[in-house]
Amino acid sequence: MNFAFSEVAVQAGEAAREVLREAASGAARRAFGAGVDAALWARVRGLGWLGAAIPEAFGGSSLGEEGLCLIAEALGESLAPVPFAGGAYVAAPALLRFGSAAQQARWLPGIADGSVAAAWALSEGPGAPEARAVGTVFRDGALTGVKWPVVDGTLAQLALVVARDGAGEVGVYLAPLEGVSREALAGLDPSRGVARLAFERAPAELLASGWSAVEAVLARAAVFVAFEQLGGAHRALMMARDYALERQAFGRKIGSFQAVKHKLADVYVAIELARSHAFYAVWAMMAEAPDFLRAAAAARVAATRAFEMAAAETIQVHGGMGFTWDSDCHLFYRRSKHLALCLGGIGYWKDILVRTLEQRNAA
Amino acid sequence: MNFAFSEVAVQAGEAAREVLREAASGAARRAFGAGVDAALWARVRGLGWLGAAIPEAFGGSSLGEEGLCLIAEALGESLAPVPFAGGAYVAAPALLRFGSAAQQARWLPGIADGSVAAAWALSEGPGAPEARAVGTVFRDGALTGVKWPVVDGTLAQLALVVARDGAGEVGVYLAPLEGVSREALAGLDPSRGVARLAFERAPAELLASGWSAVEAVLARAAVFVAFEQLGGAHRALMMARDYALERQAFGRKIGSFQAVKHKLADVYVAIELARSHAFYAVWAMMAEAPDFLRAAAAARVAATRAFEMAAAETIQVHGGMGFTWDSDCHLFYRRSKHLALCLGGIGYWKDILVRTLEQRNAA
Amino acid sequence: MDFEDSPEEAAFRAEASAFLEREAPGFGGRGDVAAAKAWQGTKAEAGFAGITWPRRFGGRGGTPMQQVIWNQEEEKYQVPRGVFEIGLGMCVPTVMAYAEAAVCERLVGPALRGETIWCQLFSEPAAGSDVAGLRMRAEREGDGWRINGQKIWTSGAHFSDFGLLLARTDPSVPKHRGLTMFFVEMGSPGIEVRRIRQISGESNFNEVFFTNVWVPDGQRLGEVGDGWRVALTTLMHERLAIGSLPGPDFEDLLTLAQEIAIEGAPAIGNAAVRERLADWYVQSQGLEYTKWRAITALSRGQMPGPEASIYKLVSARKIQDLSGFALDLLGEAGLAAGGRFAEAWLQSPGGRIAGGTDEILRNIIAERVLGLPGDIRLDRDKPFNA
Amino acid sequence: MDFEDSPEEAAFRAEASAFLEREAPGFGGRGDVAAAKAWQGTKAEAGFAGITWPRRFGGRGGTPMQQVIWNQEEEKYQVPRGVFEIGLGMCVPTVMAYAEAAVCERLVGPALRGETIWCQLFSEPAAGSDVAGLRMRAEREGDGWRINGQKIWTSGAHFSDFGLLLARTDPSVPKHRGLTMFFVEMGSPGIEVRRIRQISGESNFNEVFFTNVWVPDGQRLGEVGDGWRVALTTLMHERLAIGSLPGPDFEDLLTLAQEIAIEGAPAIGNAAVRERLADWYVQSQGLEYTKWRAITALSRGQMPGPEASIYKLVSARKIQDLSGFALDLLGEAGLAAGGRFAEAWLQSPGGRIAGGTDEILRNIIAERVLGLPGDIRLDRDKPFNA
Repeated sequence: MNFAFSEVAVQAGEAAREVLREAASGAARRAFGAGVDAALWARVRGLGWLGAAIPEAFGGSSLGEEGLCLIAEALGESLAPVPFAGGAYVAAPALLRFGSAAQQARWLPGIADGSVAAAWALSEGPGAPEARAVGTVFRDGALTGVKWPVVDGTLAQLALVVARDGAGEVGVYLAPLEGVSREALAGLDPSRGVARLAFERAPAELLASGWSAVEAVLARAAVFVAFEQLGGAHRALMMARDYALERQAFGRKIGSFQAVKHKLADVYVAIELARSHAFYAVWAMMAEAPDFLRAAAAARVAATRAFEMAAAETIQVHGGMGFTWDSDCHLFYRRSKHLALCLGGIGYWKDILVRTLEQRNAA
Repeated sequence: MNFAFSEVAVQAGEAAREVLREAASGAARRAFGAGVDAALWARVRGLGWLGAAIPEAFGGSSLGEEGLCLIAEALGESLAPVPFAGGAYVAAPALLRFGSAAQQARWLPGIADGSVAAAWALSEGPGAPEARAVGTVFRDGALTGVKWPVVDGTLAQLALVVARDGAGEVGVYLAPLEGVSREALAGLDPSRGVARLAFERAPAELLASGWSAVEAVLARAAVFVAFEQLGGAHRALMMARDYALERQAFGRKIGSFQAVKHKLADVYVAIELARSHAFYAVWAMMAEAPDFLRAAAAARVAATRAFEMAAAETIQVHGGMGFTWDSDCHLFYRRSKHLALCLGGIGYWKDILVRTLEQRNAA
Repeated sequence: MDFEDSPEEAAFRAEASAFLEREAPGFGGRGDVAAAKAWQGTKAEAGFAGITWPRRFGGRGGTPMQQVIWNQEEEKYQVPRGVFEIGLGMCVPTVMAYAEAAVCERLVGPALRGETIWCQLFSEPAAGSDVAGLRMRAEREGDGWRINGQKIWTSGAHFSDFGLLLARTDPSVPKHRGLTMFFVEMGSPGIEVRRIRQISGESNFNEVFFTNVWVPDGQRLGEVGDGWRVALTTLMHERLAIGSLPGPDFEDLLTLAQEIAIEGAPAIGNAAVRERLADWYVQSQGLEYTKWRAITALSRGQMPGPEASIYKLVSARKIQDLSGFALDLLGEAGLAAGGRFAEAWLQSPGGRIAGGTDEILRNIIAERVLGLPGDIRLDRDKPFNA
Repeated sequence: MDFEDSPEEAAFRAEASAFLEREAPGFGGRGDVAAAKAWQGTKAEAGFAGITWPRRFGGRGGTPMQQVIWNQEEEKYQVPRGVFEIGLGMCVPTVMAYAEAAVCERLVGPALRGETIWCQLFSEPAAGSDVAGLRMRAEREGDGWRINGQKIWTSGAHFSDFGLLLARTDPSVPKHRGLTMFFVEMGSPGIEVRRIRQISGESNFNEVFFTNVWVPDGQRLGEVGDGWRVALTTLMHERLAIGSLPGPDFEDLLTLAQEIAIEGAPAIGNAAVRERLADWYVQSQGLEYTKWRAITALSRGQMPGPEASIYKLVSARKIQDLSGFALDLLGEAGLAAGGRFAEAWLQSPGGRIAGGTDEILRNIIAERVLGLPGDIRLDRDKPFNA
């Protein structure tokens, strides 16, 4: 049994953490309003991380999903404000899973080198992901409809758009974004950009058909995002721990109070459970295990809860300093909610989890 | 504004507490298996508490609902194992609300003096209270069907049975229990008796028609039971507090550890919120306020949560001693679940609560 | 039990209500300091400021119950009054309790009429929950004191005229014993106020820097070294103010759940949503009824106890959870959410900290209500500068 | 990542599996002590007892990974083995670490072969979470010790042959320094064992009373006064045993929710039920995967850390909540519930206490994993009898 990451993946993660320690320092705050730190993005592009799970034939490094997960963890830990997810977590896995040779050849190299930033365009407003809420239509080779919010929608070159064809069948479409009207929206996490995209007979082509394809794309992305959440949660916990060891009140370190100790112990437990789920989910993804969807949902639920809890309680441990603008605490708090919502809220994923259990029992 | 109990009610409650301090001491344990402590029951009957909310014309003391609530609180605090609820909380309020003059005259005096112990017979097995689950039928003046579990079903003289008439309409029926076959069941709280009653063409008469009448009976009972729960919760909290002030570990009182202090603070908060809801609910019952059903549901939800939490955490504070048979802790733990289930589980009541909010908004 | 006014209460309510109906609409919805001052002046003129304060200071000499009735009636209008809560609720009562008559004469009237605003200068960067650990030094100089140091989390310092100041006058004795209370004019040379920006982007608090600020000894409140006892008076008044934290409640979530769909049906039909609504209803409405119980105690001449700590402990956490859950219901759309839920979610961490952290409030309940022992204190008897 | 055995592991698994297939069915479902002893003897004879123990004591001299593989395979059969967990898992390893060769020679073999059973005599009525606060006195008498006092929570004392005993040999020094470890024969004159009945009605624990029990000095383990350090060895072995708490899990709740109806439809369709199922799945399965991570560490020669404390902390509470929720779903019928959920609900409070309370486990995580300070200890340097 070997329930651990390969040496090469671990090294890739550590290298990423090393680079980001300096390169991403302060970047999230600098990106406020812009939704991206251009210098950091250029750096990240240059390092080839985007292509970690893309075959060399398409310009990737063939490091594999394990490596990409640990890079994602490092990105989460550093709150890197870069349009990484849409290409590396959503578009590339989707293209590799569902794309034609031509589609792969057209898009993967650009995603791998970062010249094509991609965005995931499913949501059309409030509510959980579901087929019946998709109003965008695909007709005569073109999309018409309004998608919002779309993460990195203002700067992406490519969108994966969920739309409905003439027969009413839902599918995922590849849509270059030249000429598509975009409006930046104010985001809960201003270090990440969100937009409203209005497609009006915008050229596009089918990538994959059926709601199950949408779920498959979401599930793959959820695994990588879970690692970003783990990274963020771990960093938030360490910030709280360090502060609790430094801050004095009532003549002692606040970390010596059980109220603080037990709070952070609970956060630690949530993170470790989430980490274990995330490990299993990446294995299930690579092994194409039959329970992959359930594994991804469990990882998503656990990691979302862990990061949200860690970020909120880190502020609490920091006391007054924690809720000031100048503290980094709120960057984690905002990012925790951003990641919690970006692929659909936790209720949606809990429902998937139980649905897969029911299906297993029915089988 | 006067959001407090009348002086006479407070005195009745204190007198009850005073009596029970001795009379109920050890009674719950003695009642194990029997489901009742006969000596205590005789004493309680003699004190007229059963008739607290029954008019003098029917042999009651006209103390009123406020007084009965505070007596219920004292009974809960002392874990009194007596068949009090079926008559005082369920049957008497139901007869006063829905009964004909003849029905009131026939049954209320016996309930008031305890010669008639009454039982609530709704459940026919697992699940929440609901009309469609009622299989017992009323035809030609008689009931046929099996009810379980029925609290105090082995010893009651009268049951309020929920059944369905020939037209399929659900209602509450008054059924004397002579000749009805009864089987004692093992209960989660062995200090309270539960039984299976098999009605086979057992004579009965209609008390009230419609599921809304069932809900009205449940809601009234829920208010009084909430006070029993409050009494139990308060006592469980005080036991934990006292033990935390006495027990030493690591060279100090365990009550000086924040893990214990904050746990008990949370229990206290839950109890006080429940107490406030229970206060409001009894007022709403007496005032026949339009939001009474919601008030009763809220009191039931809050009190159930408070007692269950207090009972469980009291064991935790007592440590090893807390989970021994000889400690009183488990008597509270068992009783907390008994009271949590006896009028339908907490999920049922939460649903009623939200339904009444929806109805208010729709109005 | 009844919820009717006594005849006296009804008469007062009628009087208050008539005044408000006449005067309040002109101030409705205004949030600026000038409007607040004008509204306070209008109230004072009509005898509705300082309802429980002595008549000699311009108060009404009324009962706590009248204060409650006034609050209930005033809350019906969106009048600006927040800027006076700390000054009139906590600072000036401390002045009245400890200052000489002449000083009260000079200070209380203008404060009551809204001509001056007070702020509270207790917390410091190294003394938050542990206020008695503060470091600001006040050293004797002639017939006054020379003050140096920094305060923080001072609401309203940037528009205040006076501040209630707790400073250390003797660092050689244990921490609680070396403190002394003063009041200071915020315009004194050497005082610098800097706004603090919070997570939400708003600035409700300040840092206040003292550099060689001179304060005459006549501005001392209570004895030298007795400042902690004076501060407890102030903090007791804080706890008496059973305020309400702003933020969305179960009603707002109910509305949202009736609007948003889950699997094609309104979210309100979803049992997981219903459970949360029920839980938050129980919390919110339970706090409301608990307030009624406190008011009942007040009307009988009893003092509400530290039970009031329940209010903030429960509602601060509830607002965080409820607004976060609302964002979850919005799903991806929550990413671009402005509005009530997003704002509340961003402000909510502050609610769990300001005015007593969750942890301090649990300690208060455990110690003062349940009688459990205080945390072990290694610093209580040690000289502060040891 | 992969979940395949290495060739060596696969070979061992095959061997273990073949043995179990042949021998285990004869012991399936039996819970009595005699059956347990016989099964242990059968295992020992075949070289499957004490897999990681040295060959000189009759062990296999194998790897921790082999132990894990054995456990995985043995778990597939309902063989009786619980009565040996404390003795072979905690007590005898301590004997091996501290006793002289001759003593080991005499004790270890019989224990391994299931001929003797060991229990652990640490906790006392006044020393539960705070084991080092124990009072049992051992006083020198001739070439041995005279022992008086009471132990409690001793699993299996009533059928044990030996006990590992921690006693106080010097009350004049600070509590951790005055302890000494012994082993005792449970049949010694002066030892009385009384069963303790738990909430659930079962008796899994005992009180053990010592009245002038004489123990020769040769039964001392480690130096006089060094008992706390010896005990830590024992307790470390306890933490290494990542066991599982018995009780219903989300699978059982899933089944129940598919059987029970809410408003005419299976409860599994109810979103509030689904949310809980998801939450408990995340906990249970997360613990399972965490165990895999620990096994991976073990297979690489690393020691699993105090992270193992997670296991009991999460699952004890989960069993209480889950079984209580199942009763709630049953509604009134839960009042008369026997069976899995009711039993688990009654036993669950013990799970949150025995083997380290929730609170102690959180302390362990906070201190040993996160490096936060220990609780303030006023007793650490004080003589025990001060």
